[in-house]
Amino acid sequence: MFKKILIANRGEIAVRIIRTCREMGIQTVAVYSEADAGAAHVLEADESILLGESEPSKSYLNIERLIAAAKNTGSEAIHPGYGFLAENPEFAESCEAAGIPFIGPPARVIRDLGNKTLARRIMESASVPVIPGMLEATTDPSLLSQEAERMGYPVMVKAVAGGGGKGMRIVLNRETMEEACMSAMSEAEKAFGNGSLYLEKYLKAPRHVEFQILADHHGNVVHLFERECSIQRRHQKIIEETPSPAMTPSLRNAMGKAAVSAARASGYVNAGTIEFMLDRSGQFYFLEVNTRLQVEHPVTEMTTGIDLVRQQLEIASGNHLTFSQEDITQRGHAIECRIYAEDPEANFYPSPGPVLLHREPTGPGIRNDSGICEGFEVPIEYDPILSKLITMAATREAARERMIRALKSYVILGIRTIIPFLIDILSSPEFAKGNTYTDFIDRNFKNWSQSKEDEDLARIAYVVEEMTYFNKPATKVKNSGWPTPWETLGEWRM
Amino acid sequence: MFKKILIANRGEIAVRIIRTCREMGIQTVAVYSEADAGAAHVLEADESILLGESEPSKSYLNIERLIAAAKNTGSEAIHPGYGFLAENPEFAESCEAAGIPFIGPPARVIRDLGNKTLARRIMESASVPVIPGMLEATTDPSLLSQEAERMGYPVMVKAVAGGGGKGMRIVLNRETMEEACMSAMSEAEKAFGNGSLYLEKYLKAPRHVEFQILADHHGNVVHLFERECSIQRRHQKIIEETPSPAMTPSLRNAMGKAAVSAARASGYVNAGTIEFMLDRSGQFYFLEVNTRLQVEHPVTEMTTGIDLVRQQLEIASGNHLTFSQEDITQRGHAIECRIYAEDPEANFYPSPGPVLLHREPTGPGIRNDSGICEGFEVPIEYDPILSKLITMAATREAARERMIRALKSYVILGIRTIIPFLIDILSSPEFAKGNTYTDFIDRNFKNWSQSKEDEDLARIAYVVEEMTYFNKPATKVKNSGWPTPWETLGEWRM
Amino acid sequence: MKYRLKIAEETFDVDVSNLDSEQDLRFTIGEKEYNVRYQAISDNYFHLIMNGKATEVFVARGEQGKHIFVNGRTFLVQDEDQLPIRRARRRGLAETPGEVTPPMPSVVVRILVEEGDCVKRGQGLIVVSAMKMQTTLRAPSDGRVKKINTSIDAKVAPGDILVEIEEEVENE
Amino acid sequence: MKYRLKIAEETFDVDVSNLDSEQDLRFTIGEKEYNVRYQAISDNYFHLIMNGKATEVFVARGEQGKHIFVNGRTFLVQDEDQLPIRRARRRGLAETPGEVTPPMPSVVVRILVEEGDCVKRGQGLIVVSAMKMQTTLRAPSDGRVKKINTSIDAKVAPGDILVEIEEEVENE
Repeated sequence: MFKKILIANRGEIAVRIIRTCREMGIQTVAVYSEADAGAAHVLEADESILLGESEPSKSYLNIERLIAAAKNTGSEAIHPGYGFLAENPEFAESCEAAGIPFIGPPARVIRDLGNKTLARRIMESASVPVIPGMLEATTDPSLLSQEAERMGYPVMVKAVAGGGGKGMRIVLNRETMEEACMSAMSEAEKAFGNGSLYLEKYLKAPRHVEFQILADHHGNVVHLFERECSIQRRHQKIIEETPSPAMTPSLRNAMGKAAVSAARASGYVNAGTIEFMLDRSGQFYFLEVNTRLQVEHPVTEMTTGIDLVRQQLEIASGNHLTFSQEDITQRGHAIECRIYAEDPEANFYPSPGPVLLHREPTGPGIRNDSGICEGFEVPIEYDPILSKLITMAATREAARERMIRALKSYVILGIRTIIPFLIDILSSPEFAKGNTYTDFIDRNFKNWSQSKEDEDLARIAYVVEEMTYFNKPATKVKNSGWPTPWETLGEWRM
Repeated sequence: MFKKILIANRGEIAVRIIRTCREMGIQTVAVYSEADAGAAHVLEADESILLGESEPSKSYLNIERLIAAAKNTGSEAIHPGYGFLAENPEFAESCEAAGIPFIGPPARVIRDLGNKTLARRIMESASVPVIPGMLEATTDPSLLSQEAERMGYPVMVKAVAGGGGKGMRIVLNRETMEEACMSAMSEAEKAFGNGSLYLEKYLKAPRHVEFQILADHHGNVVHLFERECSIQRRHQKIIEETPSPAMTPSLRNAMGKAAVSAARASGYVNAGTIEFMLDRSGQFYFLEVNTRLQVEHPVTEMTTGIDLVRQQLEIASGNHLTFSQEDITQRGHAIECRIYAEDPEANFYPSPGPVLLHREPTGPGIRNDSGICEGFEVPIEYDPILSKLITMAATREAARERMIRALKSYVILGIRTIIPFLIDILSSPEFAKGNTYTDFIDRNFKNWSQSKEDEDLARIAYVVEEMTYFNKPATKVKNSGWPTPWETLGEWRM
Repeated sequence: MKYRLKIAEETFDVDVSNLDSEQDLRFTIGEKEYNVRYQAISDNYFHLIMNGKATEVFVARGEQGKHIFVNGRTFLVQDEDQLPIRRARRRGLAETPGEVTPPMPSVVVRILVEEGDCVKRGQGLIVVSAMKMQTTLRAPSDGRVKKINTSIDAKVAPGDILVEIEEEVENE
Repeated sequence: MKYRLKIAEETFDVDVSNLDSEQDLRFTIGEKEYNVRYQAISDNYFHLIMNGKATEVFVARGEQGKHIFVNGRTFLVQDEDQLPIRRARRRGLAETPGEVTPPMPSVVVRILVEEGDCVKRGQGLIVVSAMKMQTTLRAPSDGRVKKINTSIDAKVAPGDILVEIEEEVENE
């Protein structure tokens, strides 16, 4: 096993990787930009290396500096996390070229599967069902429009190099097609350095169901069951769970087999996720492969009892999987809520700024993978995920109730988060019934706004805080303190 | 299901019960003594009732006041937690008499099993193996000495009403017998109101292995596998785990069956624990039944996925168990460390006082059941358990490594805790090998003292804190603030 | 003691007086009355019993006011009498016609027009980005771009006027 | 800047000076030297890199000094020059012969002797209790009970002299 690895990421995922490394006795090297000098992943790592300015291209996306940092610190492998360079084949190649194992699939596999149209062809050859769509990407808007006419609106415009909703647009009619293509192209160019787009038939309100897979270097491939990720806003997942409320044992079996076939067909190694769309008739279609650890991997960890980061490290260091498909069991139900720094009272605009107070929920069946700490200034430059709150219980209903309790006790002050929105979603009858389709938010929470119910309590709290602030007992340590040399003794000690 | 219950306890167990109640939509009534006005269980409950002065007999042990509090708040049941009145048959009877269900076994069962010699007879009649010992308790030291001569030293003197090491003494020879009996009697009289003692043959360095059971009102009894609780100091468990490193499938099966027989023979209802001694040859002996939720119940919850408090509530409200023995599976490994307020640098003397800072460990596979919060003054009057830290992972080794990481990131300042001691135990080769017998501490950590390794770092931190305390930037909110009416406007608003 | 406390855009008069004990307060907020018993657990953590109902409340002092957590919701509460400059903190499009301000702290990534350009209502003027989310600021009305007060990569905040539009372009 | 910092019963001289930047310090503690880079994350939370090794440190100011958390261990660190009264904080039996003080904050539950009694070394004098743990305070030497300064249910702390024993009882 590696003695030291570099984590080419930031935020909650870097912290989460550090934790497993520490448990395995692996030293960790954090990297950071100027904005992140006081970030949680820097504070928790054994070493940390400043990459450069806050702009991602000068820090977290800078391959040269990352490789240099790994070499200078004697790191024996690089974990890319998710986002940033995690699905960038040039990065994986650079690591390989530098003789530093990349903790993920081989560059070739990332490249093949990152090319969405090539990925489709691979899946078709392995008899994995795919959704109708274009097989070639282009940067020509008129070609895209022609294809859309042929396929029939609505269509989905997607960046060939995309992920996480970036460079993705639903287009309902020809009038809005051109502008959608232009803006998606520019977004993709900016985010991935590649503006090429392709089209897919748009399925109305399917479910988004994905399968976690693990594959070692010795040909062993297993799946770790599904995750349902249908609750999305602006094409970003916000709530994920497992098992999927839509799943039956036979469907699970069929999709699991398709996921394993997909992994085998692409020569997959390490942890990955096969995403499917599931329509209401139980038909499922291959969507894409995420060639990295997924944001929502904790729900799988909690229901299977398997630490996926540990598995990634074992696989990358050449070890065999120590379990086969039959050994993997799903038990209980887990739900994850992504805690985004967005202002629910202001159209969910991003809400960077200082974390003045941070109290995490605790207790049975609660896990919080956080990337922030009190005193940290959440930067404007990066993803708004602050943390991921996961609850697990014996049943979906109990996990749901537990999540509501956990959300209601999760204190983040100074910046705004979507916690109030999440509480209302989790508390809704439609969520409780498991009616989670990709149009869930539009259908149920289109014009949501935060309840004013507790405003008077907040006003009361304002006054109470004011009264105690100026009435602190003189014995209270923080205010009185004992005299210190800085106050009483001036500079005689110097 | 009940709409509202009263929790006749304090600290972490009261908080833990409140959490499950909240998830089930059950309102909670906390009770508290004067010392506990700002305690976590009071802060988290929906309502709270002051019982009286801090002395337990005037508050948490006062049956009359508890019943009155339940009646006055419309509580539909009473959960006793562990300790205090949890195993007091008079309390269970008083609840029954007041028409308020007691969340635990019937008073008769508590009384039978609480009488250790009667419990032995019940077990013998059900062919559950018992340890050689006296069948009658007494307050006559000379009778006890006679019995000890007959049985042969070493013997164990135990309080008939005891539990948690109170009123218990190991006596190695006749010279120390009388004093041991006197002090055990006085301790038992004080703790349980009953000074009667009995003797048991003392097994040298056995393992302490117990089985969790659940029994409903309809004759269904299941066990939820074992817990190993051999690591004890002053007869108090400090580390528990499951599965037991000593267990084999056939032994587990035999002990599980014995536990279910024990429960059936006593007419058990609700959650309980059958404690056994396990000697090095694989022989096991019935020790006692704990007729309540056990301190270490979380390790069972984490490996079986079953919420025991939820089951207690379901059973007490008359529902059937929804699973049978075959449905219950054990997966992964869980370890619990009890975080006691004791000073590891001062002979583990109790360390009550103010909690100045509290940062709980978080992340995958970590659960912390805490009963304290920042700003709370841990009282001198009650048990020193501040919280219970539990880790779970796929293997014992991974759970152990996770526990070390968690302990090293658990910040409690203001009072001293045994965390440094726990870290050293978990890090020891003997613990790693699973050589956990009841003499573990004496054998491996008899003369333990805290390492001085980080003292210079602490001195450096002292100075760094001093420098930043007086060099805070003027923009820093806490110090500068905006002007407030209390400062700038005097009393014009009054 | 009287306060005027603002949450979002709404201000209410808050009147507080002590009852029998120091920890028992009576509040009047607008039309409503509340009996409150409070306990300060730490500097930031309070336990309130309002009309018999217990709640845990967290408070942090920030630059713009107090951030207050109640039952999973957070509120920025400001004392009207303490707001030194009543910054027109705008949400969404500017209220003042012709002035374009970003809805969030963000970085300018593209400027789509030049000073002097004629623009149509709804036309994109500036693209800002925060936390990987891009937002196009659009013309609030037809008009001519009078002034651009920002540049690529500038950090901007709500209330900053990035573009000024002259509305009277009827005769062109 | 110099300090004399005490942990448990040991005091060391600590000398600190600034290196090139404000966040870089050089410490001399006893014989040892350390280069330290620090970052204050919040009032209580610091990130230290000592001779290249990173550590998270938490500090809380208490009545008797600073409580400091490092790598799972906690230390009470006191500035010798700031200790207003050098309380002889005793651990275990009293150091002064004949004076009996409790080892922990506790409550007196039993008094086993009366003033004037003759006692043997090791004989139980007083039983105190804290957090359900009872401890018997024993006579440090043979002698006669000169004074009992406490009573049942009294709250007592280390340093409080509960019983005084006269040693010279040879001639009785």
